[in-house]
Amino acid sequence: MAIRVNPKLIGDLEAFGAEDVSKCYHCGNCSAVCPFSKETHIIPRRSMRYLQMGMEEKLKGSLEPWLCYYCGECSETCPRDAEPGETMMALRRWLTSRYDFTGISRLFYRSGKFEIMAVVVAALLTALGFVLWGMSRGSIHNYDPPNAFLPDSGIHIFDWALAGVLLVLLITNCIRMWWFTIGRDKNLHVPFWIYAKKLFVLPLHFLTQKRYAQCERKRPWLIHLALMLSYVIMLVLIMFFLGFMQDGPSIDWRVHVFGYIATVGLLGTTIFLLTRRIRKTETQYKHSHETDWIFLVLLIVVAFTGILQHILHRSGLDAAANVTYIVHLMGVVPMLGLEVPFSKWSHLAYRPLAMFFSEVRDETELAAEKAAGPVSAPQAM
Amino acid sequence: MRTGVFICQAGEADQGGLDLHSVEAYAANLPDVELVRNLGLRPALDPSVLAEEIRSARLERVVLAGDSPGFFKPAFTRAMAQAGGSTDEVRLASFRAHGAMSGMGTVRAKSVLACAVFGVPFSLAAVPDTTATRPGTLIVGAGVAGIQAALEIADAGKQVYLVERTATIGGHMAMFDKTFPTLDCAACILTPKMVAVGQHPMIDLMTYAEVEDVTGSPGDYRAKIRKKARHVDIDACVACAACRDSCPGKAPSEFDSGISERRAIDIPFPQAVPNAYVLDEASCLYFQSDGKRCGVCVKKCPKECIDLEAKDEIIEVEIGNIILATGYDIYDAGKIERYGYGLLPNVLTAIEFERLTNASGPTGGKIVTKTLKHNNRKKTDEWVLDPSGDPPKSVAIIHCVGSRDVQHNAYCSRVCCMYSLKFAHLVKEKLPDAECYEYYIDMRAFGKGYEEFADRIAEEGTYVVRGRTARIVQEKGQMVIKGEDIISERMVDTPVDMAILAVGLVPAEGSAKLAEMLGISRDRDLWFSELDYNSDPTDTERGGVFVAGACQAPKDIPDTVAQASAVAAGVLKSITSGRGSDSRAELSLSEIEARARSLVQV
Amino acid sequence: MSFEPTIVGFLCNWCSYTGADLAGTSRIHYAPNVRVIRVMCTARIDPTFVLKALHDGADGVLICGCHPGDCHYSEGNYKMMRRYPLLKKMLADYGIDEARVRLEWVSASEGQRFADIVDDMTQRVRELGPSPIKEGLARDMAER
Amino acid sequence: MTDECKIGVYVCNCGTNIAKVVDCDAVAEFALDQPGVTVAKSYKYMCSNPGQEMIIEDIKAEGLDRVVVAACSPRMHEPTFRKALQTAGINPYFLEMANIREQCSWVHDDPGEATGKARALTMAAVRRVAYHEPLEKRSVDMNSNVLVIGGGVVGMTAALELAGGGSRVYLVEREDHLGGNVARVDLTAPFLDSARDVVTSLVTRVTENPRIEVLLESEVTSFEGFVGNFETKVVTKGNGAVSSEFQVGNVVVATGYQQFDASRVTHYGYGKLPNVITSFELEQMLRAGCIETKEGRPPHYVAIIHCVGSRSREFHPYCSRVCCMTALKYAHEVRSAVPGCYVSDIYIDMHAFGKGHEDFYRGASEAKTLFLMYGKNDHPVIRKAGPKDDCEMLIEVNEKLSGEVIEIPADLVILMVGMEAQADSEATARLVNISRDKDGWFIESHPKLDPVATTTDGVYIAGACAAPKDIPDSVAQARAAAGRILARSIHGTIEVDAVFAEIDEEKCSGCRICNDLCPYSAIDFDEEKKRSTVISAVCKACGACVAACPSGAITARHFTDRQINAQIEGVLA
Repeated sequence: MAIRVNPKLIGDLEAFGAEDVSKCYHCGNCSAVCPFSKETHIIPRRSMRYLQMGMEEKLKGSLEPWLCYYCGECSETCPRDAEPGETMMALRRWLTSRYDFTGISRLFYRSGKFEIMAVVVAALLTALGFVLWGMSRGSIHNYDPPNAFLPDSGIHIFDWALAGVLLVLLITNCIRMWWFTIGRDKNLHVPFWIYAKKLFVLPLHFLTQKRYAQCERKRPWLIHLALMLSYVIMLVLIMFFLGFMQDGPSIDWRVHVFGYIATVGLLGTTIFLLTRRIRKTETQYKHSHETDWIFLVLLIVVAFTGILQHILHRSGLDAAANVTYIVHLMGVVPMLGLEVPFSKWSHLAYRPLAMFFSEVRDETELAAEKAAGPVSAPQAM
Repeated sequence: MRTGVFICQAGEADQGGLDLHSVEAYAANLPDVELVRNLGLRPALDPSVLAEEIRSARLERVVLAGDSPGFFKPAFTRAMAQAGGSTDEVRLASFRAHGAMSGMGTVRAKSVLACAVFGVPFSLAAVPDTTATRPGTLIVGAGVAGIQAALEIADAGKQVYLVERTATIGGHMAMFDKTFPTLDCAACILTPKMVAVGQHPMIDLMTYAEVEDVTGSPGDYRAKIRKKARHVDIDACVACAACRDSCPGKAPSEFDSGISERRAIDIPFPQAVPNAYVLDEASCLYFQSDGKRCGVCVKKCPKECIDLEAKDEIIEVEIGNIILATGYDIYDAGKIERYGYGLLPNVLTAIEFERLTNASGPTGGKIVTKTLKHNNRKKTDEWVLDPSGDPPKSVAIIHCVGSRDVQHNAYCSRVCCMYSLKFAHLVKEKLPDAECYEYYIDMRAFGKGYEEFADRIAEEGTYVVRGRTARIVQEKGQMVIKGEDIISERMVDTPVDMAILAVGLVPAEGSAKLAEMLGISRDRDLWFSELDYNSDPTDTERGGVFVAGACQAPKDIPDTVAQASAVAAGVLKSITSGRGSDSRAELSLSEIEARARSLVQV
Repeated sequence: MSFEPTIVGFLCNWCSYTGADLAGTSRIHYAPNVRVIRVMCTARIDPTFVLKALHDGADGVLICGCHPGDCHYSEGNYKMMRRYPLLKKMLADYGIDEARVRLEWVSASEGQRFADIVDDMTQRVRELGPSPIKEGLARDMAER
Repeated sequence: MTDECKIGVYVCNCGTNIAKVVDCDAVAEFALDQPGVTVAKSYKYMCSNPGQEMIIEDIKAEGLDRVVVAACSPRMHEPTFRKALQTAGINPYFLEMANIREQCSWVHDDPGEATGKARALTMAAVRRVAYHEPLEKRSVDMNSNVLVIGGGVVGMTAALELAGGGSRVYLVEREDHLGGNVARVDLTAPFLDSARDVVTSLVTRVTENPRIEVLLESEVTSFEGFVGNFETKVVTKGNGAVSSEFQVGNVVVATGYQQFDASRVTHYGYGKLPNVITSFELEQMLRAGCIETKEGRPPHYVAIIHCVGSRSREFHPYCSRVCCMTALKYAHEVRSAVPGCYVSDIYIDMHAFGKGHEDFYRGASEAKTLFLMYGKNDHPVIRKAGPKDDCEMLIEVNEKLSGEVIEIPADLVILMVGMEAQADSEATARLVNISRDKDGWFIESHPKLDPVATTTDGVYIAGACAAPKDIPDSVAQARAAAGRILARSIHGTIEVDAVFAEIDEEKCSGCRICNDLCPYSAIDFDEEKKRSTVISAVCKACGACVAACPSGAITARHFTDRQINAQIEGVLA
């Protein structure tokens, strides 16, 4: 059955950052330079093509955008300046908005203003909430229990509650992702053992990002890995060791050393990335979508206030520490509450999943191909 | 006639230092001009809005001015129709088409605009006066274009001064093996013409010479030509090769595009015209040692026609017309690291392959891969093309190298697709069991018999793959081409023994100097600009200066030859009538205005 | 070794001879048995040429001209066309197989066609064997 | 006979072109043993300067009076070597060439057989050349008037150039106006300049030029004579057929092309589907300023289909060269006229090869034209859209760049119809006595080095009548033709070939068979003498009369019975 082309989609994607895709004349240069395009994984040209032709369903079902790490090679060597790399980035944004059933993500990506507003509102509500709660049960001059302004016990519960909500959202999105890319594909029947066999891919890529290392340039991978790991460490510390982290007076090195490492990692990498995005010298940092800025700024705010309140608290300035803590939470809540499920942060989950799904798909197709027989040599014109 | 002037820039080229404000002001003062609007750069135009504007201003004629106003014309035509006006009265004042973008500037823009407002084609109004013309003609460049033009004019019994930078005429065509699509050997069809040029009484052939300076005015030019010291008496030399065989100085052969060695004193190729040797000072021991060493050739020469003390001569000629036929150079493939040219031994440029497959080339026409040979002089091992080398089992030809690429040359080089297909044929003909791959983007087989030729190549079993490869790499001693086969939708890593880069064409070295010397402009891609793309493809803004062949834009042989004969028409026309046209550049705004006005009357 | 016939070819200068040249420039290979004689037009081909060729030992004669209507001299090939049947009749009287003489139209753009015709004719004549005239001459020689 | 003369035989190796199959030295040695042969050599390139020098030297030194060159086709180098003989001081017609490349080394692979054949051919040449006679070229007047057939841009440009060079020009146009196909166009690709300005200024300059006589609604009905001395009759329709006769020295054929009939391509439904139109119909819309569907509303989706009738198995194999750029032009124009409409461009290969073409292509992409690629001989199919669709038609294509079978919405479909030879090109070819290729285009005398001349002296072809061409390339050819003519008519006389037929009055019986036989009516009958005579300058040496003369009174110079018989003996010796 013939697929109806939709010349309008390309306009829609512009809002997501794909401004130059129409320039592409399909010489195949980008796929040829990309270390990830092999056999039938034609990255990024095929996605560019689907986008030009407005094949929405095909795009929704494709994992290729997640398999690209935007090293910038393709964009630099593109004979038409069609920015394949940026197009893939835009597609990732678009896909995120497609996986998200609430539609909030789409709103975020299509209007930076809306996202900023949402973030600000969330921040203010958080502040209001915690201030009231703190005053109701403690004094601004106490950081540590008894009658601490923001006792870790309470915060801990709040964290878990928030985490719960996020997980629900994220998991539903991931399931939708599975449905688009594998589930609904009529002629793709994945036996369970393949899922099992490939499951290891998830933690492996999540923790090592080793695919990223295949790119010609290694530095971006290191930065990315550092950022990701610091973030994960911090997450673990907060979700499980908040007590040790927050309560004083003594410094418990078994825990805090990780805290410091993570903080340094977070601040270092985010500031590095921020400067790059401002400088615009390297291809992959040339074009910045509003979401990229918001994401970075939030991270920096959170990391900075986090360490600041720690220092203030240790130096006995409890009041100042509490205020900083409030500011910290004002950053944390929107970051976790909005960025993770609806915006850039979600790729933390989608990328490893994409690799998992794609390997599952290949495995399945391989099995099918074995049955079909070998593939033919290039066809004479 | 109530006229409205709309200025809209397509913003293709830079604005060439145009002062649009003064153009606007000028337009406003032209008769019947009711309104002047500057719509700016790439305006989004709504015909119905424009229609309203035309209606309210009761315009009977609309003039679109700008670098390429044609891009907006349909919107205005539709608006005019909606407004109930005559669509024939939507007129264009294209600054780019008439040289305002390329140096002629604001004044030209005004005159173009004036003509459009009067409803007169610019080319009708802007006709320069004629000037008395000398019978002599100077032709710069003796490739196939220069040769053809020279013969046309000389056969008509008119004096021609043919100046060629290298030591022989023939240009690139003489280096080729076969010519597409008929596959007749280039030498077979070119050499007779070369011989004819060499023998022609009306052609004063100056090889190994360059134009130093041109002064004077259309119809009466004076050219200074530097005849570089050849150190060999052309008339006496019998090309016996005695000097060559004794010469110790070696250098890469220019004619073989560096894939073979020549001596310091040598002949470019056996059929060279003039058929005489030439001494290259740069590689000659005698000159390297300021006359202290060597000089053996002088002793060996049986006809005593070598003079090591010879100096450059400056010759002055007086001519009426000048024809530029400087052709092209090959783009430097080394600029694209991904293709490994210069690093991987068996990555050749197209012109290198032409010499390799040419019967008179270093391997006698055998297609072989390079072999590692020890160079005793340099004490190093180097890759050389030697008849004893093994033939490649598979050959890849990569199209659009440096062409159609905004990172290099944005333009298409026009000839590469066809010569690449020709290569495939030659490979298949000489090595029937060799695999042959063509990696292309668009197969541009546009000429007479070209499409049929392309089909034939595919039938011969060459794999014609759509997809420009991006890398050539060495993997475990095997050269691999990494690319995408777009039609069969998969990435392909093709192991090959030889890769031929279909390198694009760039303007010949020194064309910038010539353009400046003669006061003619060059287009965005640095080829010489013609007077008018459509109706004057071989004339220039400067009277009595013509362009022919690839120096005006890449061209294949038939199109080049046609242009060469075409310029002959222009030249002969001016010689027979004794009068040629002056430079359009000399025309003042008021003159053009006046002419346009007078033309409106009739 | 099998018998290799010798065939004399009369080709018109404008279409067929050019066509034969084209076969050359396109490197289309064919049997080497045909020896070409160039005439300006098939109309120039006097039947006596054919007879002389056969008499002097040719095993066959191939005549090629422009396609009807394409003649460079507008209708020269029609004249050949009219002579051809008479010529065949005469050959029959001499007891020469009419397949030994053949008239074909080959245009300037038909290199392949020319090659095919040559191969086909060579094969036909090869099957017919040596020309009886040649044999006759040989016998006379022996008797003398 | 042969032993009475001194023959030099020269076997060319042509690099390896001949030598790789034919044992050239053996051929030379063999030739040396033949009676009359004084010199026999083989050399790398006979055509090269040293090669010719060798011949000239030998003629002078050895006193050769006949030369045989066994090399490439005489069509290639006969003039070259004739010139060499002349330079050496003997009559150029004492040359005979043996074609051992095109008709031997290039078509045979067995060295033995090839060498054998080469021997025979060389032998024939040796035998023949012995009977060659010295012939003299004679010069005839060259009338400087020129006939130009076709009043398009090419015809007008040629006319102007020629008139500028001093010739009187008769410009014959079939229609009632000048301008040809370009006059039907609004803007020209790739710079979107005004086609109208191009035509207007040409027409003005042509009509104002005193040396150019324009004959509208006219056709050339007869064209007799020979280079420099043609007689032509032109019939002008309009108010009663008026016929006028001119003497001209040369003719430029610039009859251009006709557009391919789109209705022949059934799967595009042209003529059935109302909103499927040809490129020229769109031009009309653009000029009228109303781009609308037949239903009278501006199209929301526009599709352009390339290569209609071109590059296809069932119609024309060749590429029409200009359609791609014209298609891109339409993409720009339609978007300009109908803002916000979506343009799809369905192509095979994008032929953007000329100056500014690639930029133009890129511009169209940046303007969001959707480019879709279909395979050669895998044509799209157009069908009426359903009631639910938001468009008039749907085009189904097997899209190559995505590998998907897709449907393209379209309210208006533009078919880029290719160029084809004029329906009457055969008649034209006959009239001026030139040949056509398989597609009906006129054949140039050499595809590369002589693109505007033809095999018939004094007849030139320019522009799209020789093969599809865009305006600049056509204009260049128009000027090229003018250039050739000016160069030759500048002296007022030209040389004609020395090869023609002669009648021996003694032998002629006056039967007059030959008179009607001659296609050029070059044979007169002398009523008093009751004898026929040949007008040598008109004779084109076909030899029809020679073969037909019952009393053997007619001899064809350079193709005498003796010469050909010698050749026959040669190949069979």
